[in-house]
Amino acid sequence: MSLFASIEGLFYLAALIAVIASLKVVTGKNTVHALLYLVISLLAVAVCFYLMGAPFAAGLEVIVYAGAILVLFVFAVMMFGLGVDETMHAPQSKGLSLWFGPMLLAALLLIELVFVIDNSELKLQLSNKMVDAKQVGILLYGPYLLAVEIASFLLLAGLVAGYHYAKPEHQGRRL
Amino acid sequence: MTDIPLAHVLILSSLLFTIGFVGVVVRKNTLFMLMSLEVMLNAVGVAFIGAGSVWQEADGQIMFMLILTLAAAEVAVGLALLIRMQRRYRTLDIDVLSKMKG
Amino acid sequence: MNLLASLPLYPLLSFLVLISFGKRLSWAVASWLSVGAMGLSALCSMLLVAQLSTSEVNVITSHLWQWFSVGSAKVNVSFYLDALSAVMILVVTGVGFLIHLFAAIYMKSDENFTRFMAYMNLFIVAMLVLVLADNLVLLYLGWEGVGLCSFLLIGFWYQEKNNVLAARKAFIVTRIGDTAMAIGLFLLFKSLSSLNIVEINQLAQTSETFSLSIANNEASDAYWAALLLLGGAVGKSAQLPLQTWLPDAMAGPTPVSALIHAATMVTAGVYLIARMNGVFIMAPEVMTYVAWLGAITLLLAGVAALAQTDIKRVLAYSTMSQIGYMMLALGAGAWSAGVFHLMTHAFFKALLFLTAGAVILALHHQQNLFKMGGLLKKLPFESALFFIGLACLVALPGTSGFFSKEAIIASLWLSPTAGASLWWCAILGALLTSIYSCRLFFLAFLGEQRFPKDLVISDHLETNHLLRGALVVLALLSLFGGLFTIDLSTVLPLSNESELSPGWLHAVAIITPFIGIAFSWFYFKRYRSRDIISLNESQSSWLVFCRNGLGFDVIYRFLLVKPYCFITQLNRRDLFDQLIMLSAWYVEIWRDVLSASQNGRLRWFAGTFGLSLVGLILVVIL
Amino acid sequence: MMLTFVILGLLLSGSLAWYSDDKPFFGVRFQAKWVALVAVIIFSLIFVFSVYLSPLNFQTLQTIAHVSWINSLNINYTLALDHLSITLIMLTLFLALICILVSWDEIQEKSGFYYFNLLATFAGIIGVFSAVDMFLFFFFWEVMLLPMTALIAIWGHEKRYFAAIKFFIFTQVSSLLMLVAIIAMAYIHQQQVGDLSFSYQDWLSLELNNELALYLMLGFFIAFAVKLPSVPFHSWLPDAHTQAPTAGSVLLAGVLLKTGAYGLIRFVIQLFPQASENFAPIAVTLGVVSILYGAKMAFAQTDFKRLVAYSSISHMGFVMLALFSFNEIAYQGVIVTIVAHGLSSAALFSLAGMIYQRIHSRNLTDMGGFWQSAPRMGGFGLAFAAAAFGLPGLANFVGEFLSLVGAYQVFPVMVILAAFGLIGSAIYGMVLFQKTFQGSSLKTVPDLSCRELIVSSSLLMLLVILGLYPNLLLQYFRGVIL
Repeated sequence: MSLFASIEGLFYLAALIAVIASLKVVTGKNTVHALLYLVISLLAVAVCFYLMGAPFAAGLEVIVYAGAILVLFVFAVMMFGLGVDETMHAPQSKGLSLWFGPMLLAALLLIELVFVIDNSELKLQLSNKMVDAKQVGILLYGPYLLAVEIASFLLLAGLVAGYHYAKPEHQGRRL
Repeated sequence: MTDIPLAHVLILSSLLFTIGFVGVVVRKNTLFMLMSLEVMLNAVGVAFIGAGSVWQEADGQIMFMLILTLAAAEVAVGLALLIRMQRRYRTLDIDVLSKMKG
Repeated sequence: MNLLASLPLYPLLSFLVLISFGKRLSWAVASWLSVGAMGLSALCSMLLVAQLSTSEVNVITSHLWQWFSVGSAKVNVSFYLDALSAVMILVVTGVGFLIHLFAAIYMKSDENFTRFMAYMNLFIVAMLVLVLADNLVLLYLGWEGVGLCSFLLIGFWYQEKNNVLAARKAFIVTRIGDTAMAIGLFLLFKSLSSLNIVEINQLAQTSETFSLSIANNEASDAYWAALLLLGGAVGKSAQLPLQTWLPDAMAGPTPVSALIHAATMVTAGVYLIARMNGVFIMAPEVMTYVAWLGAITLLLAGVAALAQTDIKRVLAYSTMSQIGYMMLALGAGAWSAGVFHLMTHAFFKALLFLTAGAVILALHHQQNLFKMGGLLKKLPFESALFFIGLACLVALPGTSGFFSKEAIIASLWLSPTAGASLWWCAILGALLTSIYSCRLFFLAFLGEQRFPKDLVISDHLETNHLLRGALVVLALLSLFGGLFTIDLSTVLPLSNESELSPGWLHAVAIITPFIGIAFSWFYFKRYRSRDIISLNESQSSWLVFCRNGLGFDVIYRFLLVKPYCFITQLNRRDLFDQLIMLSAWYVEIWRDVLSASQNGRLRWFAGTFGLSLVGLILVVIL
Repeated sequence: MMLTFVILGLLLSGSLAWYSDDKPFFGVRFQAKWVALVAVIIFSLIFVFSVYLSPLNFQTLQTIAHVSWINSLNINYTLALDHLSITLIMLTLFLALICILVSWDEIQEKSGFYYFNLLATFAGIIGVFSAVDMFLFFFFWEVMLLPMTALIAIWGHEKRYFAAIKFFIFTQVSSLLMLVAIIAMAYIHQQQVGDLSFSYQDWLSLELNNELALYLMLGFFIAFAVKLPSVPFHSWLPDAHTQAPTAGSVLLAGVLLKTGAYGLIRFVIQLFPQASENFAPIAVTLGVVSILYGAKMAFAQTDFKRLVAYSSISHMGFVMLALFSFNEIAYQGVIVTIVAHGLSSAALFSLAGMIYQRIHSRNLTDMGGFWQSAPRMGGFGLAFAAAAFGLPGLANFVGEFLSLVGAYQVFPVMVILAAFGLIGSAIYGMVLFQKTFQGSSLKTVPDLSCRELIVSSSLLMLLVILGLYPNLLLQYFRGVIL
């Protein structure tokens, strides 16, 4: 039990949960279930963030990701009224054949990534000191000011585009 | 000092990333593709936070925040497009949208 | 404009008028025009020959204009008349006139009569240019001109596919010889820097390098030049190995066969060799080749003539064999004998062809010997003429053929370039000649008639005096042409004396035709028998082989024609084009591949993205 | 300035023809063809008279126009003439008349634009034959190319786009090589003399080392060998010829190919005498291969125009063979061959056009026995086919004979091989003539009209005159030593 009591133990547990939940997201049939799994995945990652000494990021993850973005998803799902059905018209090709290629590709990618990480002989360890919100804030509004401005423009653009596209078609000219 | 090596964090990030990637490639449902994208973005966030934590710098978290903004904007636009698609084609099958072929 | 230059002018003018007005001219106008032009020409040539024989000079020349110049050598359009060309123009215009006269009546009912006469006139023009040319290039002009006319006249009835093919064959086969001759001209010009015939003949003797071989084993320029000229002569004169076109050329109207393929054009090769005697003398090996080619052709054609069923084809092979005699004479160095035989042969062969034509016309275009028979009674006049012609052909003593052929045979035995074996060939050839002549005569004129009894024989000869006159003149010429003495000593080198040869040679030569006749009298008994109503052509494979020209056609078809056609067909799409289009194909492939990758599927794009990521990392790792 | 006047005049009257087609002026309905015809006649007369009245001795190049154009690069508008270019320009102008006459009834659609393109091509070709500033030369080279492509692509037959693009790519790629060589030469001039120069006369005095000269020579050589065309660069020609409208084929065979021969004479051989002499064995081999290959390919064709196109390749092989023999006799042969082939192939293509108008097919299997119903056409067909296979008495024979005699002095074995082309030419000539005019009559066709008679007989007359009196042409090319 000491494994789980320690920070490392918690980290690996959260990581396991995140991976499993993500797998369920990707393979799920039911949209709502998948969304819920996504929430779990995000929360697990948030735990990881906290354990890695980034409480501010963990907070943002929970509030913005799990809180706001996922709500958007939920709204969208509600608008479509999607149930179990993944796609309405395209006949779903079941079985492994559809999965085989991408899985192979992904496996290759993973092997390569792991190989790279393994071979680069990273002897670094995470530190347990927190990087608190104050440090983040100073940096954010100091050297990264421009990035913040750009990000805000991006958000604005996202807002405008989201509004424009989601508008009922008959109101404006066709795209 | 915790005993979590950076390598493990990066492996976690790679795992999540690959899972997300598989989702994007395999799923036909655009909604699921968007969710897989979220997973992938998240994976990148993990890597950044891990790196920030190693060197005790706040830059990693700032990068994460920028990714977050990106994700938010992307989801906003993506879902709006999804709604548009659902209206026009009555389906969320991404393969229906293949008019931009060469 | 002097007399010599006007010689080809009349037929040329007549040709131009006939060809430009075409069918608008009536038969009378067209025939008067063409035959009249020929008559004028014949008259002129007689005047010229008279001039030549009386005057002191041996040569009449006429310079018209300078055609072009090859370096320092001028190529003129000039005519040159000496004893040799005098013989030729007499034959060409004289026999030509008679044949024109015959043709005007023979072809009267043909709808393209004017075109026919125009070609005949054009042929005479070309032939005169050939004969009178003072340089080899002008001679080549005439040479090709007669070839073209021959082509046009063989294919005169061009609606028949066979005639078209025969015409094409004649043109292309002779063209092969012509090409050899053209290369010969290049060689002569390179080594002697002249194209003038007289100059070449002189230079060939005097030039030091011309007949010298460069190295020990290498042949001299003279050897090659003579050989290449021989190539041209062989093509035109239907000698081995380019003889195959002549029998097929019989597809043309009969006057054409008489004029072109018996009397004049085919002897052009003989004329060429005689004309270029200076070159040939410098290459004794080639003289021997000439003799042997002549001898072999003479025998093969004689054998082939034995098996023919078509009256005109018998005569065609006989022509080939007689030209073989001329070649033999030239090769043996008996220049005047060869030219003399050329002349007499022109007379009697024209007579034979024209009479055959009259017979064919009388029998409504029946050419098959096995469907004739018994014509002696029905067509006595034609029979008599034909008999005279054949008598000349087999060289019965007293006829013109006798004189010329004896002269040839006599010169062979002791000739340095011929010899005894060629003499025996010539004797054997004479034997063959008499046998096939007898066979021909028996089949056509003796025996029982084998054509339908109710066939109405239309005999133009009985009714048309002009036609009759023309043939009678030819018959007289054939009989007594041997009495003309032609003195070619100014032009051609003298042949070696024949007095030294053993006396029995003459006896053998004179007796040979009679042996042949006696042999055939018994051997072809069936053919002259009055009891046999129908004769079947023998179909034994040996005879069919001979009938088809001893297989040369087949060999050429498999060795030359088929491979050429095959290669062209194989490469009809043009290999180089295909190679160049490969690059276009390559670009197209890539276009297809790349545009196929742009399939518009988002997931596909994402997959490719991942794939390239994998590849990229792989590159970085390795 | 009169040459400039002719070139500009042709361009302007082309535009006028385009503009005025089918428009009423003072109650008269103008037709482009009349405008074009009158313009070509007028400018031909102007050219002929001004050359004959000119006091200049055209034995050597005489500059007749010199205007500076792009000063910074020392590019000038310079035109010069000698007997070679005068001969070729006269051939061009004569064939321009033929072209207009053969397209008289054939072109019904967009005829204004058609005649504009036609005249523009002629203007470009005349420019090519007279420009001595290499930049200007290249400019005219392109000017003649574009309207020609348009002629094929707009008024051609069924596969016209393919043919036009093929033609365009071949010419363009090869002329790019030439452009590189031109620029390189200008820079070499700068290095040796001190200033950039595109002038041909300036370049003649440059001294190049062997290797450099070889590469530059190849740049020019390939451009002109494609245009000539020589095997293995020939394959645009059959397609372009076959698909082009009649006048386009006449133009291509009659003059455009001659720009290749002209370039070889003027630029390749004179600018790089040493390099081309070293290169001669290869060039001569290419020539011989072209002769034999062209003749062989011509025999295999069933398309009338394609057959004639391959025969052109065969004939231009003689030009290549003779040119690289560096022999005065052969050079005279080249001149006669160029002119004679211009006339005879133009004649055969016009004939193809006449037949096409009657039976709407170019396929030899659809033809046969036309002599029956059209004896005049048959006669001309025979004469033109005879010219193609080099019957003595017609101009082609003189050209081939002189070429071969001259070349034989230098390359005997090659000439003997080339002489086999004479047999090949007889074969395809006979096939062409017999399949068209002999055999059983499949169709009855009307005989030649008056206009067609003018076209055919003027071509035949020139062929016969040059065949029997080639001194008319050759007197200007005596004593030229390459």
